[in-house]
Amino acid sequence: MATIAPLSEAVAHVVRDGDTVAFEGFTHLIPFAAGHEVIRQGRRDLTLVRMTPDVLYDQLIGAGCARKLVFSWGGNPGVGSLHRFRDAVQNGWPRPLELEEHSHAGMANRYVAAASGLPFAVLRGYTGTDLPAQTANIASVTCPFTGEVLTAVAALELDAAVVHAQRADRHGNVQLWGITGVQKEAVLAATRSLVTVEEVVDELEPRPGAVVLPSWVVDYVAEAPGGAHPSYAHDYSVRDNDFYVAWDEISRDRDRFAQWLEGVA
Amino acid sequence: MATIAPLSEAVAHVVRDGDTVAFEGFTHLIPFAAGHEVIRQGRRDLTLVRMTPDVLYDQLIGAGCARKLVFSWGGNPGVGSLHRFRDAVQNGWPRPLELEEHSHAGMANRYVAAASGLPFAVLRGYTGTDLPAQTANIASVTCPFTGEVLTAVAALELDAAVVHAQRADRHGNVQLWGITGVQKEAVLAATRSLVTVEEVVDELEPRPGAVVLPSWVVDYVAEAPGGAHPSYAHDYSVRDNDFYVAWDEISRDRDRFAQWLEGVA
Amino acid sequence: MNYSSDEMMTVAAARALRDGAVCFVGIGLPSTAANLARRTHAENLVLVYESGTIGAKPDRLPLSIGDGVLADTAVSVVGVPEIFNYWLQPGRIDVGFLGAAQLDRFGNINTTVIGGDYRHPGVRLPGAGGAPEIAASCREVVVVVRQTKRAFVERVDFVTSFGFGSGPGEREELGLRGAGPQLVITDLGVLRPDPDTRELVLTALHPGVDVATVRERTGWDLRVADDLGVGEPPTDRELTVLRELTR
Amino acid sequence: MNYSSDEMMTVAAARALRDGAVCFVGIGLPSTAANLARRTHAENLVLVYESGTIGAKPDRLPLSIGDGVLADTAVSVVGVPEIFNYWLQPGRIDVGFLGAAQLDRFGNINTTVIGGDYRHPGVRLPGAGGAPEIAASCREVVVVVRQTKRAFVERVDFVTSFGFGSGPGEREELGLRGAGPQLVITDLGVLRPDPDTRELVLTALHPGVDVATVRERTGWDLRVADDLGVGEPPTDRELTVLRELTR
Repeated sequence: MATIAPLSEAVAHVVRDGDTVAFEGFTHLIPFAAGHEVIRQGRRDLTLVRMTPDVLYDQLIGAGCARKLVFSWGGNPGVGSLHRFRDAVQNGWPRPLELEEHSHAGMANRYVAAASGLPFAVLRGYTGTDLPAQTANIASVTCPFTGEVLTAVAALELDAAVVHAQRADRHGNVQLWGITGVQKEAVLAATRSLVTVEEVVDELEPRPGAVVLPSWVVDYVAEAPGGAHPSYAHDYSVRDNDFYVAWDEISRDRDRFAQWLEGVA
Repeated sequence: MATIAPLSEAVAHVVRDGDTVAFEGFTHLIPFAAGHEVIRQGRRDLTLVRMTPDVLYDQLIGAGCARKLVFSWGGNPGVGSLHRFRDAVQNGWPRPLELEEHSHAGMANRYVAAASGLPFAVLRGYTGTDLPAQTANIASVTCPFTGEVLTAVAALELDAAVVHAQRADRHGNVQLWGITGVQKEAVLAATRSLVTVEEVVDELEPRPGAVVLPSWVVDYVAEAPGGAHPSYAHDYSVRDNDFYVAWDEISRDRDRFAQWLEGVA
Repeated sequence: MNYSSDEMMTVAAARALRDGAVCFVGIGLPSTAANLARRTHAENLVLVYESGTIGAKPDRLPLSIGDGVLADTAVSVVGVPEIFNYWLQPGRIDVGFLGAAQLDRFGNINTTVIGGDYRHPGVRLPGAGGAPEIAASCREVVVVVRQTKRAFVERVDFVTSFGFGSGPGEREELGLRGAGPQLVITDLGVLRPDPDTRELVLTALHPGVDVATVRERTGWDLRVADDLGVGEPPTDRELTVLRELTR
Repeated sequence: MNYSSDEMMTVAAARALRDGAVCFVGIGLPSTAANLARRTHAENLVLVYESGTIGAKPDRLPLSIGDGVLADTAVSVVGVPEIFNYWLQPGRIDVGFLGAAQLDRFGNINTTVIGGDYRHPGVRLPGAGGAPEIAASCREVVVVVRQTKRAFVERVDFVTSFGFGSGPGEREELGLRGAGPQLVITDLGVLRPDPDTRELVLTALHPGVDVATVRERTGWDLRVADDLGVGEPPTDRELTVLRELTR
């Protein structure tokens, strides 16, 4: 049964120094509020995992929380590059950032394998690319029926998963809809999980396209209205595209970024 | 784009002698009307595939349409055994029935592999049981990362899939809800597909829990109101439990069954 | 109140489910027992059906694994591949509830064929369904089955679902993660695996049943626990709720 | 009407999409082109986005791959694992639309690193996203990219998405099922792979562009097709719809 707790308490329980942790969200429902709380709590040595690390991850990396990034596409969607991410990779500032890089299909299947309690997943992927040479987590596997050689990716087991959703009920059952990404898989792949929600309601009335996470696979639920800003929560808020554009300016310069960071603390 | 056609025409296009064909449905939405049309059209040598072959498959087997059954649980749910199935297996009547037998988890993953364009799927399954000794479609596979040995099942590629759904729109997009089983996977695993529906509507208004199959992965849609009877279509009809009980009597005796069969033709 | 041995069996099975447990439920007796438990001592029991319904709270007894009442009252309805891959396989389920046509000394279950050989069976049964992976992956398995000499055999004719194989260490060697059949509830009493030998041992009798009857209806030389207990008869409340459910 | 070379490129890309095709769309120029096509000659174009939206009919240009308008107008919204496993991987998609930071003579694409080595790159780019499997599994791939000497290189610094490797037969050997990059649309013209050598060849110029300019902005010794064509300029309708979309 999920515990409903204040955000700071929930983050303290779920995200610990040295964790392999995913803050998932595919443009939609990105758990910014929880990520900022991680910055405030001064977490260090995190292996950050996400298919689409974007502005939130740029912030976590710039704040020095991360030791490593496991990802498949790192950019500011619709704007351009992530400058804190680039600065860490190209200049080791504020600290070196180790990379483990995949394709979306590979990452998605790595989550699926972990959510399924399997050590690996099979796909047609990465073939002919230079990606497999850069990580031990991509290998090949032979079909025992046809002899065909396919790609295997290692399960992506997480210490912690943090996602944002529209609603939870008072028992801690969570409901999210719109573009639902790999949030369910991330929660099921994690030892500990936290879901921040727009609101806690008495009853989750059924919604078309909704994914529901039963309370008993979620550890903490925290109310964080607007907690996906500047990303959005379908039917609750719209994406703040101006912020994404502004971030390009804020993040280009270390001092300017430091100023922004002070505002979070 | 799916073609919307009368049931007899659609069945004639989709189900052919010698086909490997699944009429899927997990208690709910079983495509009885389409199955009866297959009996009327006198199809022969079918390899019938289904996780839960029940009364419809008892009828198809008793009518002599099937050469082989690929399945994981064959019974009359809540009632008992399938007498035409037993008669075929134990006595070869009206013709011998070859069996290929799996667990539900194995069958579900075989559908997933085929729907995914992969030759096999990996699971933790069948371990320690006598099932793998009876088929070549269960094997083992070693994780290239951990060395752990897991179970592999061969993809279940179908010539044809037939399912029943609540609604389609005039473009042939299909919507089903309630217990949705493996219907999506079966359609995606098949070269040809037919969906019978309770009704064709102008617009598919979104429904909680609905699975939607886009028109371009469906070959034929046929209107068949009540076409799941004696099973049910959630929000359209209720299960005719009395028929399932009555079937036990009808199917026990070859003559009594023959009488029933005349009523179908 | 008077009660039948089947009612005693169902009540005993329901009592085996602790409040808050997550239970993978097959149709028939297991479903009746789980729904009884939810209405008596285990209000927060989570029912998971292989049709893909998670956390169903049916207001009547579902008539099949795919009864519409399960979808209507579930916290979440998922597809069949997902229920096996994301929910059963990783070991998220506390208790798997299984029936059996044959059950042997080491808790192996047969629901496939009896007599003859596999290709020419004496009796063809429905087959495996979800059972092999339920038996493998749930934290523990509870088997509910009427006790007859035909059903309780020295060695099953076909291993549909693996219990303890032929003794200690085999589950571990096969890499099975769940603890296997920890409890067998019959219309006569309760059997549990000996912690050392993994052989099923009679550990409790239902009220009014004697050991001789149980041994008579067991196809192997049944061991009896030193501290053999006797179960509590069904309470009036349990019987009332059960009869309400099944009428 | 006057138009820019970017507008010409987008219109040419839109024209490459036949009505009724199923198109896997990345954000940016590909999305603009696909939405333009749907509003002009290809009303029944099916747009699939990697965020899981199938058959979206956005009434404005989506601002990101996960724009809410995609979910609101889609025929079906599925999870990200499903979009890759059930929809892209089996070869159900007719056309994959890709961009590129670097594109080489044999249609290989780099969106990972430029200069230096992988661990110490000159420029770190966003990475692969969905592209490697889009390039592998779609029936054909259309690349839309501005033509510059920096982008059009003899050999990409890093193969993020496989085109034809270093020539004929390699896709087949690797078991890739899609036909690979069949069309490259730039702001200057159109390139197609030579059927024999698989080398990208200039097959058409946009109106007002000459071969010398294209060769100047190509980092290898570009071959020109014997029957070099010249594209039609954007129609007023195409420009009006495009500007409506992007304003």
